[in-house]
Amino acid sequence: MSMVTFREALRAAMDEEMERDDSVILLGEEVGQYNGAYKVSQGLLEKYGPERVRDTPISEEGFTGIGIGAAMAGLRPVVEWMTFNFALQAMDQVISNAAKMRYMSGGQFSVPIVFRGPNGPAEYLGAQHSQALQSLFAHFPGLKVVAPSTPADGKGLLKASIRDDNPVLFLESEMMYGLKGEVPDGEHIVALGSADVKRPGKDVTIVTYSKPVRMVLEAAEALAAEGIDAEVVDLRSLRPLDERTVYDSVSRTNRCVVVDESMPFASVGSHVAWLVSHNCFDELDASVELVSGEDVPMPYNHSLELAAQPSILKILEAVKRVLYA
Amino acid sequence: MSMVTFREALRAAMDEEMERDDSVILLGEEVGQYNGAYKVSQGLLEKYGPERVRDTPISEEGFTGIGIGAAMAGLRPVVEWMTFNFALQAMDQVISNAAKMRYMSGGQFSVPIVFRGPNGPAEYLGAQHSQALQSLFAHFPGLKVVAPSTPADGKGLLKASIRDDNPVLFLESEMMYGLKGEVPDGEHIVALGSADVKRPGKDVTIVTYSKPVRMVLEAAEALAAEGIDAEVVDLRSLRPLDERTVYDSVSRTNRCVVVDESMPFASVGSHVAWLVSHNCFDELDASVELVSGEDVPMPYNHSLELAAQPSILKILEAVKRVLYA
Amino acid sequence: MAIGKKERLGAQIEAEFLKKMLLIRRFEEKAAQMYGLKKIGGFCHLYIGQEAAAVGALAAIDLGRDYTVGAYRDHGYALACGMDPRGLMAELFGKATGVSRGKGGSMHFFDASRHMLGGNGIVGAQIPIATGIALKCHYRKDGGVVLCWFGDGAIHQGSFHESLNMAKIWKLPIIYICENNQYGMGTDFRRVSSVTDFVVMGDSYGIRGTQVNGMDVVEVFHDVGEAAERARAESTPVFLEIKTYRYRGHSMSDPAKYRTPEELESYKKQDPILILKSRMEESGRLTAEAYAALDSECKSTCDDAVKFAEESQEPEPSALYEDILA
Amino acid sequence: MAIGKKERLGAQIEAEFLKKMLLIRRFEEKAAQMYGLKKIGGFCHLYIGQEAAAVGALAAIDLGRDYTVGAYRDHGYALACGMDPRGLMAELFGKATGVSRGKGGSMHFFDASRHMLGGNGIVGAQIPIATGIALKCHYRKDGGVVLCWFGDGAIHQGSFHESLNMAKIWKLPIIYICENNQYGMGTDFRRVSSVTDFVVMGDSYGIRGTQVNGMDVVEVFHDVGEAAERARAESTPVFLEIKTYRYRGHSMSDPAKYRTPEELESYKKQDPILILKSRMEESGRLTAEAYAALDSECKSTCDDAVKFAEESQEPEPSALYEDILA
Ligand SMILES: Cc1ncc(C[n+]2csc(CCOP(=O)(O)OP(=O)(O)O)c2C)c(N)n1
Ligand SMILES: Cc1ncc(C[n+]2csc(CCOP(=O)(O)OP(=O)(O)O)c2C)c(N)n1
Ligand SMILES: [Mg+2]
Ligand SMILES: [Mg+2]
Repeated sequence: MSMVTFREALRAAMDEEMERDDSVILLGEEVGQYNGAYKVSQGLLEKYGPERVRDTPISEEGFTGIGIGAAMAGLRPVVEWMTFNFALQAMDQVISNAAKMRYMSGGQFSVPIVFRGPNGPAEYLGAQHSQALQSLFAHFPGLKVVAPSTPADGKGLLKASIRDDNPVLFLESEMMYGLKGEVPDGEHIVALGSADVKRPGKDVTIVTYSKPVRMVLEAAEALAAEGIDAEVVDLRSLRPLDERTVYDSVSRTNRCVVVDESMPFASVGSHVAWLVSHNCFDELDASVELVSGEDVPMPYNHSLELAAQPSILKILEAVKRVLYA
Repeated sequence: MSMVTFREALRAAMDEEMERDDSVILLGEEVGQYNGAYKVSQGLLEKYGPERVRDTPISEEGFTGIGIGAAMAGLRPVVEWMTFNFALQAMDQVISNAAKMRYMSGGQFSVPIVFRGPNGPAEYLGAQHSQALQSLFAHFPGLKVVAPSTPADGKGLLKASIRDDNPVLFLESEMMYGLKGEVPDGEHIVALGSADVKRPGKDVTIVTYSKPVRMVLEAAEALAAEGIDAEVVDLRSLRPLDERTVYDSVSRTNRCVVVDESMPFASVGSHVAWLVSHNCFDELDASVELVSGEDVPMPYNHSLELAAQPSILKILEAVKRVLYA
Repeated sequence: MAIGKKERLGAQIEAEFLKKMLLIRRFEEKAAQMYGLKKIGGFCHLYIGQEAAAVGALAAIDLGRDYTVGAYRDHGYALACGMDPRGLMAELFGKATGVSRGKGGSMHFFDASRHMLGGNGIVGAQIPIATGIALKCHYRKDGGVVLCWFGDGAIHQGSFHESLNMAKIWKLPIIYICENNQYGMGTDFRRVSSVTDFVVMGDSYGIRGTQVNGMDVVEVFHDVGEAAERARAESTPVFLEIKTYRYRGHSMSDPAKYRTPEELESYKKQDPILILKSRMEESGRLTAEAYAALDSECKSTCDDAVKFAEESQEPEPSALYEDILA
Repeated sequence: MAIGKKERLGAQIEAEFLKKMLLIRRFEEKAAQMYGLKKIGGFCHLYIGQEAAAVGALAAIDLGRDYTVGAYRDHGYALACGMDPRGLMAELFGKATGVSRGKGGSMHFFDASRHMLGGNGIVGAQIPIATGIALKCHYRKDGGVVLCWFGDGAIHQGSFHESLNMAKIWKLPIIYICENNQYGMGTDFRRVSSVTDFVVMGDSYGIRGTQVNGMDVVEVFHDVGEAAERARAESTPVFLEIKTYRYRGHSMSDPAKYRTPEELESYKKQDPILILKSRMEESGRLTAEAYAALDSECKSTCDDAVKFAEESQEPEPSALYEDILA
């Protein structure tokens, strides 16, 4: 075990996979000479050279599609989107091509590619730069969508994503890059599609993923101080979704709160809340609660920006609602 | 009242609004000389000329953004996307600009624009041309999303959309253009945000919208023959969503099935199912059922294509599940 | 095309060109007929009139190491690549024996083994894909070049601009072919383009462009061959505009009222099959009997393909959930 | 620029240019200082070094009927348009008195009354928007022209290509200005562009292009003025590349290690404020005292703006749900 930052864990994952397999290349804006807008790819250009670590022009639709073509032809590109916000310009390539190529070709082609970068709100960025866009991608079969919450999961899931033969959307967070955590030494892989109970508990299940996991764990401690024992399930992967782990937990606690930083309407959060409502209907002692981002574009002002996001207070209130406390 | 096709009703809405207000213009591929890929705009070029009915190159991102700019500057463009599938190339303009401009500018600009065209599966079109993409747009505050099911609603909602000062996504369906229905003569406006009970009933609420409404009404007749009296709520508008009408109905029937042709994950369908599960928790005698499109890309083969969509049989089964029948 | 090249062409390859063009023509006619009988549904974009482009170009590269990627009007490319008409017709019929297991349809022909990577229904979306394949060739230094096909309608898509720039700065071996059949659906290309000579559009990327006579299969063969040599040797993108014409409507549902019968007739006089046939006949390399035999061979190949498609099974219901993930 | 024009410029407008450039410079320095004090957060892209572009260009049009639309490096445009430094600084502070009610921040300055339509954080996304505004001007025949600003990084976006083509075929009165400050974040524009002279990129659309010296405000004024006249009179798009340079990093968090100190120093010798100041001093139209007075006036305007921003209220919590729908 060593203590490393999220950023270092992701870098190690790419480094190890590039070392292991020369079909892995990295593509994106500022990933090379600049060492990455958020320094995730620091040192990789120096180590692997410009053929494998390729700086692109600002042409999201183009280089996203180029990655997909290269993947169809046998490479394993990792495409860094400087942030997921900019991927809106590349949606068509991901949805019309990457997600459907295998199906449309009757199984002839696989598209082993990873799209990664920061997603979701950071600080003071305004409406265009703060979006949590996972729901748009998770809507589509043919894609995998992964969202780690710790450096260890980040490393293990990124390595698994790079080895996966399908297009994987890998969601990071600007606010998490500097956070430290223990990462197992040596080869460390976390299978896609496995949720993780980050905190066992018996009174209520809190289902979440990505950046909010940390906040939920803090909320769980606060609840513990009040004698409420919350189980925290970190989905880690949204597609495929490990429904089993969630339902097992809810069938023990009989109460569920979903915490998701994306906006509520037609979201991963409301979908998971619906799945639990439906599939645990007979086990639930209270309606499932959803703590989501507010249904607003993100404002620049910091107080408003915080008010637009899940908070410990909102989580505590939701838990108390499901406990009728 | 006159019997007209959906296509004619939409055309009349545009015609009347163009007649009434010279800031209304129509923009899109083949809308002019070709009279529209699906002939919705037939005759409008002849009547209003090429400055108001403008054929564009195949440049979805570009002409979508051009419409938004024109709207910010005071026009009221109607942008026809030949199908919503192609709007994936224009997502960034809709999400980053149209949806957020008012908010980012502190209320200085409004974006009175309508994006319309066929959405959802038709026949034998394959994965790239059959998508029901409403969930992607409905996710975003700042947009309105409208989905009529009858010629009368089509006309009334399109007129309201054109007059609305916000960006409106207006979902049509290739399979509906030729269907006929009664449309009130003279000025006919349907306010955005109002659901409509298309069939009153007391045993179960079926919530749906757009093309599936027809199928749901047929299913309701089949149920009636079995002595089951279904209430059919047509949402008509997904954003804003008329939750009141839905909850009122469910509080009377105590059972609810949601029917939505989009794929299930993070969808309008699962969101509505979640809202009902949550907000009618104490009134529900059974878990809400969701009949959605299957979680697959759309296949070309027609039997598979039909199997991928909601069907009367699937609806009947779902209704019987909520009735424990 | 340099003078004299036509003459140097072997008689055998000429005959092959003729046969492939005829096969495409007859296949498309059969597809149209089957569409009329509702054996085929949805969008079905025929290649009739454009046969010389696919046949000449694909004969000029080596699909062992090279690649081809195109749009939805893909029957011609598929046949020119040597894909089996049976699997193609079965795909149009949506049968399990179709090249894409009946899940793709007309717009989504693929053949991994022949390096035929689409078949793409979104205008312009194949241009970055093709560029990415060229990136793989460049990275692997495998000597491969990529043919990237798109129409006069697709050239106004942002993906064209973005791809050509990256191909140039990265020195990717790719031939961008704008197959200008003069219409994008009902739109005359001159109505939506700032320039009528697309070749100038390569200048923005320092990419040399050439116009190619798409009605003469031999010229296409030579010009694409030269382009491929250059792309391969210099590892560089090349841009070609192949001037051609489609006889039918955009898809089966288009009556093509936006053009005059005279225009259509004038192109039929330069029909690519007619041109080659006449040239071969005039120089004594083709007899009327030989042509008739060739034609009836192509027709029976297509009849056989229809029979195969008819007799093939529908996909199993379980196929709905297959081929989504690897 | 035609010879003699500089001379014909009135002394008054020259002084105004100087003042506006100085105001931008001081405003940006103040913004940087406030960023350091954490009064401002997030992305903050300073315009220092580029002042001549915004000031010269915006003086050449009439914002009563004309429009300007730019990207996220928008402080300079806003000030050049005559927006109040108080409202701008308050916006940077996220206060309710900010021009966008504290909801936009540095990247989202707007002023509907001054026809300043952004402020856009997505590279290239403002190009279609600006083109749409020009469509409105053309449709309404209101004599308006649009300045559409974007960087050397944005020119590789598909939106550039799509917009210029439509502007040309529809004869829209718009001036596309590529403000080439030589870097897109850490990327030297020569590393990601197939051509180094962007002006050739207009050829793809039959749009005439000109390179403009962005370090001389008077040249910018004249060249944009001529372009605007042409765009207005002929109802046509025009394409300008304004060559300029940014002194600071891309945003506040960028140490700008990708360039040499020598390069930066060489540009500081052609500083746009310095150039104009020297010219005015040499010809006796500016004294050292007058300059000092001007400068201290700008500084106190910025101090006042900071004071205003400091003392302004935060938005009410309810503002979160306002301004979403009209
Ligand atoms: C992005 C996108 N927009 C619109 C369409 C609808 N559409 C299909 S083909 C076509 C015309 C394309 O013309 P061209 O590129 O010239 O190819 P051709 O049909 O002539 O072979 C259009 C508009 C589409 N498939 N994709
Ligand atoms: C679509 C998109 N991709 C990436 C970014 C991140 N980004 C912000 S500014 C920038 C560089 C733009 O450079 P340029 O156009 O030259 O403008 P300058 O900053 O020099 O004014 C990048 C890559 C973005 N905002 N939008
Ligand atoms: Mg064409
Ligand atoms: Mg720049």
